[in-house]
Amino acid sequence: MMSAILPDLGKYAMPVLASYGSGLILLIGLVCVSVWQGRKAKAALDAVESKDQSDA
Amino acid sequence: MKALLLRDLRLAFRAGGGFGLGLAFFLIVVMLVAFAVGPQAELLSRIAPGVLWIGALLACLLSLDRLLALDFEDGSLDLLATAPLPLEAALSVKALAHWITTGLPLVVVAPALGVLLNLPPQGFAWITIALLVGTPALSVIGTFGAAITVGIKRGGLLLSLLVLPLYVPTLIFGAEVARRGAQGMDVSTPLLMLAGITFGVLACMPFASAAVLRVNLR
Amino acid sequence: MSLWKYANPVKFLHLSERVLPTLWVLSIACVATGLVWGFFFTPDDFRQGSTVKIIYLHVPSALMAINAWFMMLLASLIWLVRRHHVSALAAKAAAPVGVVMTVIALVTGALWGQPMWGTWWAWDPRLTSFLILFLFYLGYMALWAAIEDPDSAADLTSVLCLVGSVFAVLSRYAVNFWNQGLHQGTSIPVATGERSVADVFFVPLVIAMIGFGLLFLALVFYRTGTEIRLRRTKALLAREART
Amino acid sequence: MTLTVTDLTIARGGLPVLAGLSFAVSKGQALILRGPNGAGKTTLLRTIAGLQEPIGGAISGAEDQIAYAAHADGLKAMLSVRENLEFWAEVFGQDGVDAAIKTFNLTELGDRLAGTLSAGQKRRLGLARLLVTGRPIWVLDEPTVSLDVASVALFADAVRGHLATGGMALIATHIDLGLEDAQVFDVGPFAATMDTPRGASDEAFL
Repeated sequence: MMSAILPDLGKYAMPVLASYGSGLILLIGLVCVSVWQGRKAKAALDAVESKDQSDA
Repeated sequence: MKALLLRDLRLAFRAGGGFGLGLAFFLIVVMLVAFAVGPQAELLSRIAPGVLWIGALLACLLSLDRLLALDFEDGSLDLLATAPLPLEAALSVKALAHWITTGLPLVVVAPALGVLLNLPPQGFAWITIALLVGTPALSVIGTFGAAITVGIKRGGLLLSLLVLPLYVPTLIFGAEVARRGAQGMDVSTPLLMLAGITFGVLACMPFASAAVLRVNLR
Repeated sequence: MSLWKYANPVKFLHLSERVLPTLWVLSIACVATGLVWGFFFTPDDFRQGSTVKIIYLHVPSALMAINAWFMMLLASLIWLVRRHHVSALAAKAAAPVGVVMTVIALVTGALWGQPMWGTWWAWDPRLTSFLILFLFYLGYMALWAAIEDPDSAADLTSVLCLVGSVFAVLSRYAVNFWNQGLHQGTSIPVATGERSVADVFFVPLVIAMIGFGLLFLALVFYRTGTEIRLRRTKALLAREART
Repeated sequence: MTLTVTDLTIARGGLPVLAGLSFAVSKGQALILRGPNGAGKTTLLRTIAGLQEPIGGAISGAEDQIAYAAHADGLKAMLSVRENLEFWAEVFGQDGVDAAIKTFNLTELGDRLAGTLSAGQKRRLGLARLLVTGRPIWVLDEPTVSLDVASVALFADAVRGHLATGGMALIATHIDLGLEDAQVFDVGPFAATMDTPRGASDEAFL
């Protein structure tokens, strides 16, 4: 079933798939963590700024 | 400068146990390695140069976090920074004091521990020379690490993380001198590189150390 | 002179808001194209079999692992000389990206090494250098995390980056020397980018490399923006506490 | 020779604390700094001592002229009273250790380890250090902490002696030292306000 999608990797299927798997997981993880941190920072800043405005 | 050197040495002897602690640690490392890898003389003699270098590295690291932290806590560093002595010179002197209390004793006893590790006879001179040339660099680089982490609470672990990678070139060339010497090979290239690193570090590192210390004092 | 105006945090945020969408799309498109092309549409190497496909992850990530450190070095120098806050924060933002790139390079290297050399890890000079680079990244990030005052942290990490760069180069030579000294003449077939790579492998590899470069840029832009916002939040709160 | 501070703005932790400070101290004069806790007196003294950079304004006449003493005395517990002083005397290229010991009434404690002294005795030793620096400008941060009345008088005498020989003193303190013609400078009115401009690193992000 898998062979329909994946090319024939021969006897080296494990290392190749593991490489792509781990590489992609790390990359996607990095992007997700960055975006999550960015969102959090933005929200925190917005909260402080809006409080600033209501004070002034 | 002499005053600072004498003070640091005197303090090391009165409070820190002087040469004793570093040496005891060095001995224990060597002994534990022997226990860990087994008593085969042939194997021990092959790894002896490396073990002695690792022991020197760790013994040096052990006392680094107290090198500046004590002076920082009691305010001496603030006062030294306002004294006529340039901070670069003060840090060089402190590194020298550190080397005299930890590096130099290790150089002296390394041959004795070489016996425990079945170091081949022709290796004794070279391990001593390698340590003599290389350990000053360990103290000077360590002073930089101590200066960068001086304001940080529980900076000891961070200090190791920062300093140990900086020790890599010294370790590689130093151990290579000792290993080649033990095998009766030509040591001139690694010895020159080791001396080059030590002199380069002696000349440049105090400026970096003083720069980071000034940042930490402000 | 005009480039320096983006050293102002607000201007930088505006700039990054303008270019980031394009950068994200381009970089993800390039990475995806390079990897999909490499994975599905390249032939196996006659000697290395399908493991050659690992190159599309391994080489670009290794490239960016080193370039990220260069970028941090440059940014640190700019901070030390010109005191532009954005520069210091950009260096801080780049470090985690560099770490991930280094880890990808190491992991894929190990996975590639296992079938080719028969071992997960060999103390090959190049691999060893990456391990050392990884430690430098960790130390650099740990130092950022340990220091409270942002200006002191920027100063200290910048000096560390400078000193670390010198020692990284020294280590590279030392490691070369060390391994050669140990086993004379053993050469491990590490694929070194274009030199040994035929054209069929070359085009997707270049696309992947460009993609990783763009992705690095996008991440650094985005993360620098995050750092600026965090810093601004802190500054606003501190001002509030004062009044 | 005069210590002149012109339009000085100083920051602590990236935020300006004092702004627009100007004063001058000339030979034989003492200046007492007053102000509530957290006003920035310590920061001001550290800036004048050269331990941190001001974010605006100028300090002249301070270079290599200053003996600084702060909350921490920089004493080594494992050195004797005399050894502590001898060390600093040598660092500053001076002698006069005996005179300093006598001035602060430490003669009987000369050979005791500094670590065994009481807090007040330590303080006296820390202040005796000023005498062996040979520096004309004393910059002192709360010098009388943990001193008893008699010791404060000793200290005031030492300051008077220093001023009489053409020295200067800049002292942050809350108590009255009984220095006859010392000027008093209140830093309170110079507290940095919301619109204190420039320099502090947070500024770039506001």
